[in-house]
Amino acid sequence: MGVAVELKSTAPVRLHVAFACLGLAFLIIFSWVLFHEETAEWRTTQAQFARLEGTVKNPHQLAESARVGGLRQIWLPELGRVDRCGTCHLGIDDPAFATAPQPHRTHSGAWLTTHPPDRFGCTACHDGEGQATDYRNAAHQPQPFVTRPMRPLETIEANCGTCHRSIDPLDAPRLAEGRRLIIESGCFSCHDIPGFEGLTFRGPALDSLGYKVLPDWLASWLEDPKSYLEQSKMGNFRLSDDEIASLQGFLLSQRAQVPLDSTSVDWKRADTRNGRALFGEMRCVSCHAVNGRGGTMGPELTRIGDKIRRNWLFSYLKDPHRVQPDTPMLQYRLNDEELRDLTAFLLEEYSSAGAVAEPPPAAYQDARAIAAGRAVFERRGCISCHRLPGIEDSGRVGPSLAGVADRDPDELPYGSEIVRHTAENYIFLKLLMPDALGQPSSMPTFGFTPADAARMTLALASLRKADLPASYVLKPPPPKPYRPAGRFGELMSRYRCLSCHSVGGFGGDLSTVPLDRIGSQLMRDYIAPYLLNPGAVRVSVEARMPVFHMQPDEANAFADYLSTVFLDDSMEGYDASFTAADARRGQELYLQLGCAACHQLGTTGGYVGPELSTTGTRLKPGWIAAWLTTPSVYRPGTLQPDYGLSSADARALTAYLSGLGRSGQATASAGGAR
Amino acid sequence: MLDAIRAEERGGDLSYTESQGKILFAHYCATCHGDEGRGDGQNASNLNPPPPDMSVSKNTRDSALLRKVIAEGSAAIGRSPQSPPWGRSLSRQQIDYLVAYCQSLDRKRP
Amino acid sequence: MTEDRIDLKRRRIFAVGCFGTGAATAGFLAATFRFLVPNVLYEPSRRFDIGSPAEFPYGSVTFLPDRRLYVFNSADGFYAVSSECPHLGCNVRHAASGFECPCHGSRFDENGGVVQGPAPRPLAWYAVSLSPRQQLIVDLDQTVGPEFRLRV
Amino acid sequence: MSQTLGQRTASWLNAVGRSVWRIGWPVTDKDRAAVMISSIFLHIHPARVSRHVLRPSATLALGLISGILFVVLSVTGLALMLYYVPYPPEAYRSMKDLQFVVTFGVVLRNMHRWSAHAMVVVVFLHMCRVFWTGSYKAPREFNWVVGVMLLLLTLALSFTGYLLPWDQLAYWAITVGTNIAAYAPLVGDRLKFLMLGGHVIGPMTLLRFYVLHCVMLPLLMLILVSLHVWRVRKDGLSGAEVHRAPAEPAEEAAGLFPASTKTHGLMALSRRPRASVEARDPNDEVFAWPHLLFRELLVALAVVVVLHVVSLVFMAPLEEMADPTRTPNPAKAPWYFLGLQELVHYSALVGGVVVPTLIVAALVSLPYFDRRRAGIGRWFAPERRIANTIFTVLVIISVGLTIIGTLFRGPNWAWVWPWN
Repeated sequence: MGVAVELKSTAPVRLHVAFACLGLAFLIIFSWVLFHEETAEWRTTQAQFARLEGTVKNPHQLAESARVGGLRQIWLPELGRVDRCGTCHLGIDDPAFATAPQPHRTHSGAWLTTHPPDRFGCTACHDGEGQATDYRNAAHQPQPFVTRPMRPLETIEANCGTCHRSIDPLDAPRLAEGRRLIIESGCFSCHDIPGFEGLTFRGPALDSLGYKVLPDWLASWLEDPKSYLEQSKMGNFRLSDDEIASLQGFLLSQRAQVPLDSTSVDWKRADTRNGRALFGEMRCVSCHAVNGRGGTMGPELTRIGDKIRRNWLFSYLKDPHRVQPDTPMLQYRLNDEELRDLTAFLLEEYSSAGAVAEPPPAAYQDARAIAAGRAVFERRGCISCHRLPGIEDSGRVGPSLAGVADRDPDELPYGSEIVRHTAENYIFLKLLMPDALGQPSSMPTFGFTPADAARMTLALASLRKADLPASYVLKPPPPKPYRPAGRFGELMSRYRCLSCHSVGGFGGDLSTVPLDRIGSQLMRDYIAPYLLNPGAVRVSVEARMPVFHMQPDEANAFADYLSTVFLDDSMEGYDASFTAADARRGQELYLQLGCAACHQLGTTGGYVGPELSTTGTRLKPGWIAAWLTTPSVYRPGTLQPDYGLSSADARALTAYLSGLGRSGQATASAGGAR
Repeated sequence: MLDAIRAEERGGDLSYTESQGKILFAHYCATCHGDEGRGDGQNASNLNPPPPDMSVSKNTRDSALLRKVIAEGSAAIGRSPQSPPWGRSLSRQQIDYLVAYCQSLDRKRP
Repeated sequence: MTEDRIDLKRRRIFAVGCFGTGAATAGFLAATFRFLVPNVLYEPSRRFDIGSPAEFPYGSVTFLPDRRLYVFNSADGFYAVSSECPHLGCNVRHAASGFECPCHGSRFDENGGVVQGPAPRPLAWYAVSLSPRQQLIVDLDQTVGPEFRLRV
Repeated sequence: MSQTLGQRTASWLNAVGRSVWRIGWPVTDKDRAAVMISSIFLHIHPARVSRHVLRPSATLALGLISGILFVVLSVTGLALMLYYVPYPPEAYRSMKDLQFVVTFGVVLRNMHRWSAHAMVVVVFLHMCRVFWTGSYKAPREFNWVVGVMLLLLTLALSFTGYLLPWDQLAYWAITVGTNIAAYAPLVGDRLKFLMLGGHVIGPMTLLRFYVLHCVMLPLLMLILVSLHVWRVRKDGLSGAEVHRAPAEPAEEAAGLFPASTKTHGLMALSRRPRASVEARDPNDEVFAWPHLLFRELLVALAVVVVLHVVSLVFMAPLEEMADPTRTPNPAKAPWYFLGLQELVHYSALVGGVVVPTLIVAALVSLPYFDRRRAGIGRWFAPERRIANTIFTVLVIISVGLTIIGTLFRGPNWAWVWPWN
């Protein structure tokens, strides 16, 4: 009975079997869970590293490796980042793993010294998913649902730009180039671009265009600027024929300023050979390119004869500042004959079809066409780059580019291009072909090369929405404008010194000589003659100081002002009473250090640096000593090497160099020393 | 976009580090050593002894030696003093880039 | 007889099931415990940069509240003393004659040694070093004796 | 004196054990009954159950599975709370932490996620089962209403939990979901404002959803589940009634607890229908221990094993961090609301207000309108052909709409084939 009851009260055998199976299944599946945890990818990687450490010479992290066996993370609450890359990249900070295979290899270069990981982490520069602990999820390659996968090194400089906001960040040449291109192309005239505030881009003034250019040229220019000038900064606005016609009419009706009277000029007597000589002497090519060679500050002149009216050019050369008050062009002192010859030379030499019969400036009267042209002018935002009295600048026509790199890639058009959908690829395509992305665009086609567009994309890709803590942002304050008053101010404005030279960082960078301490650098008696007839200090440099045809009193005024105001007290106090022994020792050093490899002295030596035979009459000893000791302080990126001279050695070299040019003897002895 | 950069800067089969070095080389070195390090810079004719052709020189193999020459000048290894020391003007990072570029020069030719 | 055998078989099968379920459950409990142990810490680094030596004027005592640290720049060098009272962890105050704990009245001398009160140990001293970039580095994992000084 | 220390210790331990478990391992039938009655946890079962309801086909164990899933969800949910920070953007980061650095974190999260989905399905199926077996009829009308509330609670729990990962999926699903709610007449906008704690989904919303998901709704759920189970216990399982022996007098029934005794005492005061008790057939019943408990254990084990496998194989989705400026295309509500979203696509009023209101109203009032006694406790009883047909059609429509919304709707809510 008991057994029967027992059996009756027990679950059937098949349920027991099911129980056993399920129990074992639970055990197995749970073991699987454990196995899953224990075989995480990073554990394998760390084990590999531990093995590798045994084979590497001088592993500095031996002590550290004892602790290997755990996740490592860098927590940066300020940046809102958690980076666990160090979990697998264990050898990242140890030079002993420089040649180890990834992921164990040492970080290249000195980046970890300049950007300590405990302050910057990894993903701030590299992007990727810092929280992940396996290769795939860390987004070494693009992954679904990862907005910013790791950057290849080619584009990593875009991330430099998020913190480094100066125009020319150190060690990021592509970014610097991209930013320079943005400035050159004047992108910020139409777009609000963070980091480029306060910059202005000015195309030529158009208020007297009716007197300035030939109608045919204007039409072809409006149709495609590249047809006249390959390097044109103006993009192709893809205007219709009607728009071109009306715009041409509107622009040619702009005749605010009558050119200076040139009726008294006898053009028949123009001497183009004299014009050519003047063109060379005045070093026009320092700023203007001809046939692809020369500076880029002024307009290219190769086909200027096809474009410009004679009267206007004559008038402009005579007084450029009357025609264009903000031009960087200086005002030469030339008489009317010289101006005539130069004008004739330019128009004859640099035109495609020889002398063209110049049509007289027609009076455009068709009010409707002019109004239509004005409408086009306003609609396409021409005013952003070209001022025109009577038309108000109605703000930027293009959208703001703030946070452009964070735009939703799926919302952006890519035209027919098969590219990965990222904001950067969109920017790149937009720069290259704004009209071909499948949505209407009024952005002109600038015709950038792909490489240039890529660099500009890099620069734009650093425009992120994210707010960085101020302590991470590196942005130098903009230079304070320097505008001296008085006679010196007038002279400086007339000769446009600041187009090429800078004072306190304000001004141009064509010249390698900033004016900040020019008075301590150059002898007073050297400055005036030099301004009257500037020679070449450095043989190999193409852009040179123009010959101003300055008047002697102007040159003296410059010399006086420069050598009393632009002084560096630390150099002025230099004791210049050298002994003969100093000079001798200096001469030895000159040979010993190999100065002659770059500097010419007499007839021997290289021509990388300035010729030195007249140094004593040119440079002040205080400057020479300071310059020789720390050249890169005075001119970052200079080719003058820093030999780490002791002050005694620097003094000896200064003694020797200051002696050069003081007497014929010194020059001769140096020349004979070779 | 990436392709455009790669096409231009990896035209010479250069890595990122090497292409950074190339930019520095063009600024600091090319006047004497030539754009490709062949010893044919515009100032080379003024130098005696002339700069070596780095595309064949064995010395570029030794990165420590290269680093020393760049940082301390050729005089530091007992050669003529014509190649100046750049160690105070360039950062360690920049010298690393230059070393990488110099070492890529002899790779480019079979 | 057969029923007995069936019963025996049933018991064995039942035991297998119990073993599986039991082992897995035990594992589950162990796993729960392991789950509770954090693998990464959201804490400031134990070794950190407190700034350049110039930020600590000569002869000064600087309290870094977020690091719970007194940094001294004394005649013979830099040293760092913890502000955490070894009794129950309150922040000690720097007073004229040393340190005082506001919670339970412990007093310490200038070197952090216990003068009075329930504190069982002197205040901790941490190693200070100079980084390659000339910044002062404090390492909380490295305690030192009161003779420690860093000369800059 | 005669006792050794060992014996005394054993007896002491035995006494301690007995203070906790009054009945030991049951050996006799009496013990088997007593063990069920004396334990608060086991007392939700009767001491003896009808053999017929033990068959899997009777209930498919769907109610049990829902309960097990609720327990699994509570346990995993509690564990996840230890690493979860209900504030953006740390909420999202803690998801990543669970995935990458917390030991077993990813398994737990997966398990919580998949259990939640499974629970919605199982509770729905449980409701279907109850309808198809006609089990909502008297005396179980109110329990059906409680069941409907539990279904709504399950959806609410799943919905509030959906936001917590704070990824794009969560953010936009809740945006769409709360906007469907905003179509409710008169109170819609206020309701949405209250739900979100503002006009848009933000930190306040996350905190609200977190508190609702982790405290309020589970508490409510616990109370309602207790009520539900209690009513099941009191009203009996409908499956047992079908197999009731028709006319045997109660007095002749032999057994440990003669049915007649049940009607005495305080039980006589009970006003509930006594069908289940009066009609009990002792020969038809087996002891809950071990027959019912063992089966429950097996179901629980099976559920746990399946959940583990699913959690190891399938990762719970986690997209980019929520970005209010970037709407994914299409933005979809949680899948169980996609049927509604599909309707909203045609008409906001119909999908957002009329249909959900009608469904809930119909479900709640159903047992009070369908009062015919025929076909209780049998699957698809022929007497209930019309009711079953209507219900089945509605189920197919709602499942179909949900499938369409989930799988066949692509960007801009346009029709896509899932295999394309």
